[in-house]
Amino acid sequence: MAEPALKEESREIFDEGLNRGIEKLTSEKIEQVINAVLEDETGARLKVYVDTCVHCGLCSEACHFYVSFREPRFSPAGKVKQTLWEMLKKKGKVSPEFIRRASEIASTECNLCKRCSMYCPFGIDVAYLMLVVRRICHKLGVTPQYIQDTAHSHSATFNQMWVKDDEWIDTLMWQEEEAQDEIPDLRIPLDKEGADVFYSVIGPEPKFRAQLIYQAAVIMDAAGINWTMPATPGWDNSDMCMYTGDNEMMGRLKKAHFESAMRLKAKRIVMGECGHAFRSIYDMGNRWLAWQMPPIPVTHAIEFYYELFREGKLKIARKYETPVTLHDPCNIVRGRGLHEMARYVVNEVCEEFVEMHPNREHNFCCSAGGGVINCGPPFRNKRVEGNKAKADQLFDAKARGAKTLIAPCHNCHGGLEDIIHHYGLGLELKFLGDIIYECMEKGQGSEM
Amino acid sequence: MHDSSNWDWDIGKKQIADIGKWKDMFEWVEEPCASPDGEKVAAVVKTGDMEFSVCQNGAAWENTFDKVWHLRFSPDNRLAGLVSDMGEWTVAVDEQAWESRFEFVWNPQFSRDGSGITVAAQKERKYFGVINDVPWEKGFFHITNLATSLDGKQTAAAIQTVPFSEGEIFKFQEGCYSVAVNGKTWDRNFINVWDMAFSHDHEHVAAEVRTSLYDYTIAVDGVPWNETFLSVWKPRFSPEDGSVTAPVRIGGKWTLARNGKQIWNSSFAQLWHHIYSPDGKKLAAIVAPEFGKWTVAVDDIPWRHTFGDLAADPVFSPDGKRVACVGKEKEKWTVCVNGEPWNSMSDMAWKPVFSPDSKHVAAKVEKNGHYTIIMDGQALKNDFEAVWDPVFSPDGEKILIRGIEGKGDDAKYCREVLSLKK
Amino acid sequence: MKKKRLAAYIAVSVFVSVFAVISGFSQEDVTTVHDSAFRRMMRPAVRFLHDDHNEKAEIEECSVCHHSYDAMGRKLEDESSEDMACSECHTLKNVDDPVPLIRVYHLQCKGCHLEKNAGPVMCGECHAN
Amino acid sequence: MQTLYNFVSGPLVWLSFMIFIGGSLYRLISMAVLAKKKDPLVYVYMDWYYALRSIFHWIIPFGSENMKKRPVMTLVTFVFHICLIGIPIFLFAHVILWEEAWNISWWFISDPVADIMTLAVIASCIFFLVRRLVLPEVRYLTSYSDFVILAIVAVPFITGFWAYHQWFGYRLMLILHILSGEIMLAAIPFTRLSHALFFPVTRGYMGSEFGAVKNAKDW
Repeated sequence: MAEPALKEESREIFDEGLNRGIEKLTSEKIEQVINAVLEDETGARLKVYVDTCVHCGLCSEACHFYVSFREPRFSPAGKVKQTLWEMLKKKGKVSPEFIRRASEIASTECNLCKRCSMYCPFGIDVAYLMLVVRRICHKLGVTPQYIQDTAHSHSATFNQMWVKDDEWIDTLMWQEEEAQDEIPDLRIPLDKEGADVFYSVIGPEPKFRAQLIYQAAVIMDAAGINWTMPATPGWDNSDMCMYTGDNEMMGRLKKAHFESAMRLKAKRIVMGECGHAFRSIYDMGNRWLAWQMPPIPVTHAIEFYYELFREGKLKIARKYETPVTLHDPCNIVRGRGLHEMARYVVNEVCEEFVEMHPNREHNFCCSAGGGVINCGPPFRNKRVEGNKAKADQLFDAKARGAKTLIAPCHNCHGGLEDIIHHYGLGLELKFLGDIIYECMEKGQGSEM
Repeated sequence: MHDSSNWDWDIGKKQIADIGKWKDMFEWVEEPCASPDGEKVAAVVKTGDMEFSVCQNGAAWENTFDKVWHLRFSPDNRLAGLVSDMGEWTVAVDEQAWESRFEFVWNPQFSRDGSGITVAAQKERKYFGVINDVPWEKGFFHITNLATSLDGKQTAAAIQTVPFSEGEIFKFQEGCYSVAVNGKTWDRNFINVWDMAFSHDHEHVAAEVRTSLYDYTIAVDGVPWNETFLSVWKPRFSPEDGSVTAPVRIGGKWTLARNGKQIWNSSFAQLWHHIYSPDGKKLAAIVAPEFGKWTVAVDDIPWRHTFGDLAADPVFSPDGKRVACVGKEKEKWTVCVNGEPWNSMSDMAWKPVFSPDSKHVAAKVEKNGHYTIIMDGQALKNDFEAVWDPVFSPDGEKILIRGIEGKGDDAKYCREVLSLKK
Repeated sequence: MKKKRLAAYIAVSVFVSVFAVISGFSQEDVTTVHDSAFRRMMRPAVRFLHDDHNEKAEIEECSVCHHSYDAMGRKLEDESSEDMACSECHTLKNVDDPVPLIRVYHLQCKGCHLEKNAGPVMCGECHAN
Repeated sequence: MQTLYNFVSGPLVWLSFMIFIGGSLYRLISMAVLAKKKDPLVYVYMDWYYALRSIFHWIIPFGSENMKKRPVMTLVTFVFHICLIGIPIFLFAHVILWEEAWNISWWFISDPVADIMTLAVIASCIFFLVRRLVLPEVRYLTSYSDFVILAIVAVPFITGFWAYHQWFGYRLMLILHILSGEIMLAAIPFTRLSHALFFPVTRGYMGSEFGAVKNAKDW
């Protein structure tokens, strides 16, 4: 009924990508781009989703932004109303300021976590609709600065963090050397052809969390896995271009990643504890390239750990004593159903496991995923305050004894770190690999 | 290709190295590699604390290094590895380290005949291409996608020409990348530059470029095609007339273009890795005629047989009459020649190799953890613990198998020449 | 509107009287159509003034309504059946399903009204509360 | 009045059914064709087993988490939809009309029950109206068309109830009842009431993506 409310608060956020991005826009350009994207790149799905929505608002409670702010504009359908409905109704005749706001909504107020698809009686895929909005904004050149910069890094270096080719290899060699202090004959085999496992990580691992590569190497070594890591671009499985709407770059990144594995004749790709990268490889990038399923099977770390424990390849020396709770990341739980495997691993490694509620497919998003944390500091407060729901959920788990929070996803990690800090929750945050590394029997299965 | 006529083509098996014993000689032995002629087998070995070397046919190089990696034989049977010597990186070829030293070297490539070895190198935060120990005169902020001409005398790479800080998105979008050929930069900057190809006369370079965030095209020697596309894949020069072809995306579908103009009538859900027949008259490419169905198209006509998982590694026969590729269906790999898949399914299949007379196709495959060579759909030999790509004799009448037989301490590396005459 | 309504009322009265005849009840008085075959009444019984209806509808032959058929299904033009209940011929196979018999009545009344474009046709016009 | 009645209960019935059936087929087929052209992936990833699995969980009351969280809404929604579909088909008077027109008949609901069900539909409509006006997150999404659609659904039941009880203006109400019913029928393919047509498709597709590709539940 009413025009989408432009709240003062949201106007205040200055973002170079958004604010400068709309400077060059004209109404003709906006109209042309919106209609071109809607006409050329969308079809029955978008039409049916828009026609079928009965405006019932039942999706609202699914969204942590809505649950936290209790403002209708943060409900999933509310976000569609402020963006796509308006674009469709006005046949693309919207203002540059509207586009700025639409980009902000789609990129920073929706984590594309798909929880709402499970709350909509019709299974309307709001994440898909928000990606269409992001696509339009990308085509108009109005994308938040930080994530756009990341997309540029992807295009220039094929990784998320402007890591140069030599820096990547150097990091692997450095981690190998570090790990050899602990396990003298440990190797990180580079570019080894015909390995069973091609291990890929996301850009931030070599840049900020190199110990995760170290830990993965120790796990591979102990489990006696014939594995390799590539010494060429294509090592980074992450993909912010998927989230900026730069689908062409998304495809290019995934091609490089899969073809690195294919070049090395690896039988499967095992990837670190990252959610969005899994979505990109398993669900989005491969499809843009016309691979129905990943051409080389993709195994997420959780599934891999599960397999190693099930087959007895990894053994625990001493269980982790601190009570833990587990955050189910959207992209590998709603996106792959790994929640039971995660619980199996947690129970293998930890003494005491406290469920948080809701959990599994119904877990609340971390508010960092979907590229939101990658939109950077300007939107940090909104992201953290927009996830009071998560803080409540964590607080409840803490009240029931949990002291360590396991988040087997990089973005979740970043988001939850902020939430723990902001709300003073005092939980210790860990990857599953951190705990496995800490508790496992090391250096058992290495073979040359 | 390197001339292989002077190799040992006598029928029979030769044991080259008792590779299983190497483990007793060194602290560790990395995965071995075999020379194209099969006469040599080598591996990176650890000789002491933080001390590495290379063992070839059972004898270690005299020199040791802080680190050795990426050990490969060149097409002319020289052994090259990337080595760190007293904290400086360079390339060692048959025990001889290059004179030029860098902070890091990577991505080594060989010319077709093996005489040229190129690497990417970094020194004092400047990046170079290096050809046979000679670095480019000028270094750049960043290089990627190093490409080497067939003669190995030229290198090209995507380079960053304009410095910018992280977060400067609008500066990036003005175009800060270009191509350097032997260190000389193209006149024009682009948003991005990716895969490059050299012409067959080594004189020209074509590259995938992005001229805005949304417009992709091919640039040849710095000049982009007039037409732009939704996306493009790696270009190639025609061996026949030097024109440039590339897969291009138009209206959400892929097709093939030459010098900017669409040349194939069909469009595909995907089209990439296009290849020319040796005479340049025919073109083949990996295509997906529809979503999730993969095959090869030769001159615009896709094979009828498709694979659900993937098709890859296309290769023309020397006479240009046949094309082979590997395909994967329901997690099983096979080789497909002219649209006819082999019955034999395996856990992995390597790029097929045609005999010089185009009569035979052979490929390395892996089944249940063992390796073998399959020729024309039939397994040639018993299983190996490791095997390398088969090599045909120049007359096409013999095939050289290089492999490791026996496990652990009993592992032996052998070369065997088999006759293909019935 | 008023005229129409009046006409309708008249029509109802006429209609009701027809039913009185069919059901073999007293032919003079205001009465209702009642067939004992309807074990359970789904709707109020229809008021029907036999003579008024016939006068209004200009029906003189009994057999117009009280028709009679032979075993072969041929209509017997000279015979009438005013001494029989409809349900004696139009028997219900399933006594719990009165619908077929209802259809018989409806066809007889409503069918004729529709055909002649006279008389009530809406449910509540006959089955008035 | 009778001429009007004859018109709404004769040609208009044909027309409304033709629009309903023809329109529904048109909408479904044109969407299927468009999907084949623009979203071919829908066909690739559609999986009957998982589609039905999802639909099943969403058509049984309290079969999904969200339904459990909102018991009143769930109850009202199910009662509403069951009555909304059940009454037009199984109402005694309607069964009689089918019998008269086509000589086909089926089981019917007794009138007192139907009366209560009709009231339930009307009450549900009021509930939906109040919800639209009172709940901020629903009001925010509401446009005028939502009220119109609600009216299109409510009016046949209000007029039907009125006519059944033969209150004042019976004939007019009956005609309005028939007319509004026809409007609703004809409106199904071309308004958001088409959610009735597309429910199996959207739900089935989401169920397939979740079940067959992503190995997860979507309820």
